[in-house]
Amino acid sequence: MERKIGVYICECGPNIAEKVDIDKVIDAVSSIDGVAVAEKYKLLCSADGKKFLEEQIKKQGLTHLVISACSPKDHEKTFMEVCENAGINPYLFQLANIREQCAWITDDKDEATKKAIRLTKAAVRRVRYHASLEKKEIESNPDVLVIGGGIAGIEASLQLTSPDRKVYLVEKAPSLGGLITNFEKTYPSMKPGSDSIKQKIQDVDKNKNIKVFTDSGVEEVLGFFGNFEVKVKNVTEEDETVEFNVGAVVLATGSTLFDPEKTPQYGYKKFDNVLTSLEFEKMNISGKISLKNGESPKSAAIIHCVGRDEKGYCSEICCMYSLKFVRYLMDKIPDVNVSNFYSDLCIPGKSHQKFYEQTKGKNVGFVRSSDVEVTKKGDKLGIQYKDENGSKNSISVDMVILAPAVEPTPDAPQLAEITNISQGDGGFFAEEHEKLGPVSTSTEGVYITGCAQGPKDIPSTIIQAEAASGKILSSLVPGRKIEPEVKTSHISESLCIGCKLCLSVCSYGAITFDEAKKISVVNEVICRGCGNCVAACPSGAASIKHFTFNQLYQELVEAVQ
Amino acid sequence: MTKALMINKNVEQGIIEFLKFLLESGKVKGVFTLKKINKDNAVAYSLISKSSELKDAVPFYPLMSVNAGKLLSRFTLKGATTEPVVAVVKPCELRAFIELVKREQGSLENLFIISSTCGGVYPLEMAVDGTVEKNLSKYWDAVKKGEILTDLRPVCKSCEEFKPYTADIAVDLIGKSDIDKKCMMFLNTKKGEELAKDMGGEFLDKEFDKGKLDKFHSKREAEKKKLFDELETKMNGMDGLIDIFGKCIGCHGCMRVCPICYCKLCEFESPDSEYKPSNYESELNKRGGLRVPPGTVYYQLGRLSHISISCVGCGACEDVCPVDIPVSMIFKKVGESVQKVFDYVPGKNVEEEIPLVTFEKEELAEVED
Amino acid sequence: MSETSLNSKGAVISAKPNTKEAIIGILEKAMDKGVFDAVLIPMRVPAGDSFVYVLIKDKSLLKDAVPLSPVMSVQGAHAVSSVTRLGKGNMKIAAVMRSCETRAAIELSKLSQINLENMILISIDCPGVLSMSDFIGDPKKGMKLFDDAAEKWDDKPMRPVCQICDKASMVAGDLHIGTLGAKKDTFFIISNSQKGNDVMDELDIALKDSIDSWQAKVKTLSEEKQKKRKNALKDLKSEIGGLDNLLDTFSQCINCHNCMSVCPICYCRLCYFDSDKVKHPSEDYLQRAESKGSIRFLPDTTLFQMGRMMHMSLSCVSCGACEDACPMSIPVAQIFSMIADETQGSFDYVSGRDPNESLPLIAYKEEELHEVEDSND
Amino acid sequence: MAEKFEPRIVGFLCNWCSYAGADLAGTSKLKVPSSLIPIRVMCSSRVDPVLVETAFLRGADGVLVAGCHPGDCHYDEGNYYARRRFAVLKKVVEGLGLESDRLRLSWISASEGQRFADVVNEFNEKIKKMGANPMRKKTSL
Amino acid sequence: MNEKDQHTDVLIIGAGIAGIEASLMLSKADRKVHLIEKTSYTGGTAIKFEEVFSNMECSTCMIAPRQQELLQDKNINLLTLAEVEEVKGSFGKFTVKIHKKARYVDMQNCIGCNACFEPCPVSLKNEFEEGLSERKAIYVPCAGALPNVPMIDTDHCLRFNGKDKDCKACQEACMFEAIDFNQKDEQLELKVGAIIAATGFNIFDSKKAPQYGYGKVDDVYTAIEFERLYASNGPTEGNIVLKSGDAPKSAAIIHCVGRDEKGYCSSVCCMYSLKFNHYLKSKIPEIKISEFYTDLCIPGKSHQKFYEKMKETEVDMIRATKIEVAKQGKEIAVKYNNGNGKKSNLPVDMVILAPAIEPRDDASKLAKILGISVDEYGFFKEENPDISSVVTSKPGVFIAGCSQGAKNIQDSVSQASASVGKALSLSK
Repeated sequence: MERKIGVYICECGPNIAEKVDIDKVIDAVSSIDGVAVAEKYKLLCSADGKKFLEEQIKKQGLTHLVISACSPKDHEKTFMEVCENAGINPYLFQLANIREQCAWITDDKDEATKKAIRLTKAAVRRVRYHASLEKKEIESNPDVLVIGGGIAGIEASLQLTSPDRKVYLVEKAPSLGGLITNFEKTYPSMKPGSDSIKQKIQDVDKNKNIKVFTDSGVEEVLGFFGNFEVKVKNVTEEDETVEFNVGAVVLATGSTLFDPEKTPQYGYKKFDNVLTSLEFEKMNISGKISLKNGESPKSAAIIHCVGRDEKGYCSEICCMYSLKFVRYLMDKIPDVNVSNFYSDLCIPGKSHQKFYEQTKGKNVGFVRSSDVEVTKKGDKLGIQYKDENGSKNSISVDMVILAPAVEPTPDAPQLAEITNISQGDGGFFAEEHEKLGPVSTSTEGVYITGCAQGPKDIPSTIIQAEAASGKILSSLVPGRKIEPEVKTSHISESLCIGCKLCLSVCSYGAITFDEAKKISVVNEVICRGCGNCVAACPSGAASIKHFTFNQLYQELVEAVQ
Repeated sequence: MTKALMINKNVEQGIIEFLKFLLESGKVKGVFTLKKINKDNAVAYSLISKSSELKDAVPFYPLMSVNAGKLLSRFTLKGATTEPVVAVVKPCELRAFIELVKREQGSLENLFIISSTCGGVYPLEMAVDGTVEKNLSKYWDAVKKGEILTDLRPVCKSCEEFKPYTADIAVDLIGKSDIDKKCMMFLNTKKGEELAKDMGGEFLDKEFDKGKLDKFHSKREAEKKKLFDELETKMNGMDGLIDIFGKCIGCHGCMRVCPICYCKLCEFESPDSEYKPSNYESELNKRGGLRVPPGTVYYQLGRLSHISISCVGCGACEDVCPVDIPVSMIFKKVGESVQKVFDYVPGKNVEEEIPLVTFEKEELAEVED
Repeated sequence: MSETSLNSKGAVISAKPNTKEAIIGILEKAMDKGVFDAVLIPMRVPAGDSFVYVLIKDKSLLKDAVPLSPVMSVQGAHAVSSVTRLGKGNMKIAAVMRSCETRAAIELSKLSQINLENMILISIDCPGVLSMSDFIGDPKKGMKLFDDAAEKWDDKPMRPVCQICDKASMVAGDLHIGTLGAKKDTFFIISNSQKGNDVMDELDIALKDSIDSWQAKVKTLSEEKQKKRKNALKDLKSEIGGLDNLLDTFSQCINCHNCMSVCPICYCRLCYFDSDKVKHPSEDYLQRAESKGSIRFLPDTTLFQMGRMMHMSLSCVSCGACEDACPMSIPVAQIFSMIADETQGSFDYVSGRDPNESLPLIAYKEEELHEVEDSND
Repeated sequence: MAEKFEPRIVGFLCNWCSYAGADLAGTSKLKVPSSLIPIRVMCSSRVDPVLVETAFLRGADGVLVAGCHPGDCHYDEGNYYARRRFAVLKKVVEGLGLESDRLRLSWISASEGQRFADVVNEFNEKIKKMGANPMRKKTSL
Repeated sequence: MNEKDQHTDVLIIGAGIAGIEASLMLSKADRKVHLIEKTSYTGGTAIKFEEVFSNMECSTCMIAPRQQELLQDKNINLLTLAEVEEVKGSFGKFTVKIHKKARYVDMQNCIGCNACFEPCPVSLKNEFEEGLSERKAIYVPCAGALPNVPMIDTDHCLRFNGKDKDCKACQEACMFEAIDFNQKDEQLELKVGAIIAATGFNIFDSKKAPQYGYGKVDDVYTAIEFERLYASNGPTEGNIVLKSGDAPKSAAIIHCVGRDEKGYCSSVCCMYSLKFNHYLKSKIPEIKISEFYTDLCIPGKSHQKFYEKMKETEVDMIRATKIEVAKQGKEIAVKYNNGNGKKSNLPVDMVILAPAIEPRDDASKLAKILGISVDEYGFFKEENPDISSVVTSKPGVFIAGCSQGAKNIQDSVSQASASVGKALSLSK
């Protein structure tokens, strides 16, 4: 088909008109082969301007459009819409930025004009090699797989389910609830923890749109956003695997505690009455805080930051639950003496400091200390430590409660592999972006919540569960198709030799390897169009739509003219 | 009677004069000819648009670094030249181009061809150490005498198609003792006449000196018989072929420089020709050992079957063979036998259909951005 | 890689009646015992004027094998790739190659062009090879020339790039045959991998002998070569370096791309520089001619050479195949070898040294290469 | 040569940081030499070194590749790969004794309008000192 | 709730990072969004930062693409210079009255060329730049602000404050008839189904803690002021300089300014103070830095790593109490008690304060309008953190970001997504 390129130069009021001799630009381009019309207009982005363009495209029967005006960041979209309205493919258009990067950066009109000519010519050259690109639409499955039946998983499931959306909730334990079932109370509200979760578990059981698998693990997750194929295996009855499809996956697999045996100085498992925080929660919820010999302790020490040095991060919640433990002890044993051994008190957030103030009291000590060591002292436990000024001290207590660091569950690496996401700092699941993508991951459609993403308290965990649901509710609407990126990479089947270089540099796992054909294949649903694979491919088998070699080549040829 | 234009100058100077005129008069925007490209007299085809650059042109230099037919095809592959261009090429290069045009790999539109009767060229390796340069006078003496120079390439010594069939303008060199002083250009076509119009010099009605050419032809014929016989003894049957191609290192250089091999991806480099492990295993079970990579002879025979009908015997393949296999002589021999069957002279006439079309025209379309 | 403890010990093998036959003897034994099912090894062609790689299953054919061929007609890695590119297959195959071929094979395995799973790479101390052209002319003379030179470890008749090769004894594969520093009528077998150890076990050859004398000789030899190489490359750079020299050097190039097609590392199905990307419409060429007065046609020879450097120099093993195949005798191999030193050097990467060393361009460190950022300040 | 030398600089700018930085230089009305012709790519990792070589051999007096600062890549890690490729490119060009100073890699963020201006000015001056790219005149490339 | 007559549109208050996130998500869900913003620009406080911890990512590069997306999103109706005046109705059927101040610059016609600034006769301190640079009476807060459309500050514009009723310098400079003195404030009525309040925060006024010398001693800066000093699009193009114009040789960063007064830990100060240490070192490598803190609060998986990286730069971490800042000759004296109660005095060139995060001054007013409650500190109050921190006592009204409590960007974004999640799941 014959090419009819229309070139329109925007005066942008005085902004371009005063700095660029637009008529010269028009002269320079109108002679180029394929240019059917070259004109100027006072303000193309204005309502009139857009109308004018639309009419021109129709009247002149243009096949391609070049506009020399402002930055694509401002009006590329605007003019692409004009193209669509006028009935030509929006990608058969190129915008030359002769304002921000020409008119506005020099006072020398001659210079600016020269550059404007080169930019416009480059755009004309380029547009000749543009191809029509069509939006793709893909059927998507609205159902969701939630891995982990703790507070986060339950919260997410409840929020996601609806008559037109099934949720599959997979828990490896025999029952739902997770850690929180062991908590008598949760800070700072000091409301009953286990009760609130019981209520939620009932809601889950009642809900016929939530399918719960307990004693089960996820074996396999294949596919991509909107179209995942899942295999779930029940661990009690072997070889009982269930398969189903979902559109998104939520990882809410929680965390576990650092093993204090790795830090022998705290005497864990060496001496009686040295407990971990979880053991203490369990003892407490059982109704009675008592020593091995059945008596209730007269004094207790809570040691913070157990394993922090080993792990290399602050677990965020230990200070607060240690304070909660003080409350537990005071409630059950009014005259008990409690000493907290800590390095820095980390109690961020609006209500926490108040909680701390209210917990302080005459029987409650806060010792800023280092080099803490637990020893046996007769029938008591001795605590040796260095105080703030570095001088050695020691006290003796009946009971020692350790606050071990929060760490990822042992199956985190396996889950990461199955769901094709990576592990970040501390081995926790890595979020897509530290700031803007806390619950999404490098694999679209796979979300992470709660302590699986990093140490956090219950409110933050719930927030992330809600956040992940929000992401899914907004992007995976039942009955709606997904529209993947249009400007994606493509790998020529006949040119690809299967060296996998493209595969190794893709940050999104968008490229897979066809073992039968021995070639790489781009999954255009996952591809985000950075073009990294294109530069990585030595044989030019990989190309990226709208930034093809030829399109860039045309621009650069003009640039060096 | 054809028209002819005579310039009283050494034949190469005359042509250069003419080319200058064409550029300066704006009749063409580009001249495509052999040119010395550096102080060491390296010669290569060049696309010239400033007449001053013509000073280093050597239109009839006895060397074929690359078959110009392939180059003209590359030049017009994406469509006919947008500006008029004149090309000075050798007969076999012209014929190669014609064959490519028949296969839609190039276009004659807007393109003017000057060619000559050809005395043959020296082997490429002689260009490496500047021997060609040293042997120029020797070459021209032979041409003027209408003799065959011994140290030319075998294919050239045995070439009978040394006439510039479809050139717009033809120059006769063979057996012309006066080419030092005279440059006679035969205007074979309307295009040729158009081009020559307004050029200084005298226009006369003249014909090729048939006698001299026939004599030369018979000399070449004799030489060819000799060479073919030699080859015959070497390649008797499959074993002979295996012997000859045994040292082939599979670089496929012959294919790459062959003007007729225009495929984007050679069948013998495509996935289909790759051996799977299972192929190797079954082969090894048949015979105890297998040459790797396999298919050397298969490749040569395959290429023969693909191109022999159009082989113009330009000799480019033999020039680049790192292991001195007499590729071009073999292809010439087989080629001629095939061509005889259809009494087809490749590239002699652009209208003439290719007797058999053995290849895909449009493959790998998706490769293009 | 060669510096691992694996090859700190080896086995001293008797070279009777001669090294060649002793090696073949071991290969036969291994095939008998089923240690491997086939051997990939150079062999003289029927006409006797060249050598090619042959995959041998019938061990009786082994007797005509030539572990150290006088020329490198086909780069061994090409052969290995041809056999395993599409899968490891069911045969255990031993490939007897030169060090540079072994290293090329390892590079190709990183590029998924070779599957090493069922391969056992056996390298041999390499005295270099003759250039194709020197040999082809008179194979008999060539053969003799090579044997004498190899005997005396004299590199003068060998290809220029072999003369400055400092990795002729680099152990990168599974097993290595060391002739340097060995007592009369013996040679060493050095294992460089678990695979290698296993093979030796199955052959009941204990890796218990010291290889110090080999290591010592290799060390001195490669140090010599390194010196030689340094100077040679310095001269080369002054010869071909700089725009004008470079253009002169490549002025003879006829774009046959033989260098690319014989290069073991150039594994692409269709070279970028043969693809549509470099085929431009006539106006593009005319414009270029217009702006310069004239252009060589085809243009972009330098782009091809530099582009190839960009694409493969990080994996270049300096095997010299390209130079051998160049009809215009351009010193391609030496030039690429020189560039390879530069590019590989900037990542302390040695091509083919270690199968587990990741290719530089598919890895990165967050803190590195700051010298190339804003390299103009 | 008599006529004033005006460098021709090709600038491959990544869409998210450097191109935005260049725009900001514009909106802030900073002075930037007109010698640079920006070519927008989505990520510096799209810049195929062969494309840079092409520009260089076609006579570009300078080629600037600009992307997000390390760690800021919109596509997570593209610029790290870009940097490695550029390093190889530099070595090739240096190794052949060509003017590798004509190639420059810079990190310019979306808020660094001033930096963009400075980088281009500096580069432009440098190129002016170096003079025209001799490739421009060579007929046998 | 599935009644037919419920509105599906959503009102979002505050176009900061949380508001933007929520808007884009809702738009993606095909909801129409009314995003109202008090100021003339989007991006909130985060666009004042040059880099954000702990990856030191460029803040503009991070946010600008989203601001662009926001402006080009057909589902999002951005109303700048607008505030909520009244909210009636209940979840699913709210009726909201908006007061939209006139910008006096037409959003459609203006193309952002800024030609109108230069001729304006008035110039005054630029609040966006924390008064560190000047602006005109018609202005955009900083280069690159989005939407890139100026506004007229009627308090200072001569035409509006009556000093020169005939001044139309800007109007004459504008070639697009974009400047319209006759624009009037508008009263809008919106019908929405849900409301998300993400109005962000103020920082504690350091003058209220006089011991730190802010406002009395030169070269004592607040965190935000310092961010602008370092910003490459800020008043000094990112050059950290003293009033005298030369670069500081030493600096003190003081944590927890106003913590005692407020009674809570603002949770981000330790981290951004460490970031400041990086700012300073990157511009002035040889500078000597001391950080004064009581408890180091760097929770989370990535933050300690950052802290340790910063320690390598030889920052002097001083655990201190009773900190006082006073002028001392050319320098500034930082007096303090160290860990074991010993008095010390450290002279420095520059002091940077890390003030507490506090609710916006109009938070409780807005809360009243929305019918939600505020906690004892004045932050919007969630109904019950154990159930959800984004749900308020008023059904259909959700809260996100620092208006609910001090938090970092990550947590603000999480809350924004969470509020969307709640809004969508409760109205599905």
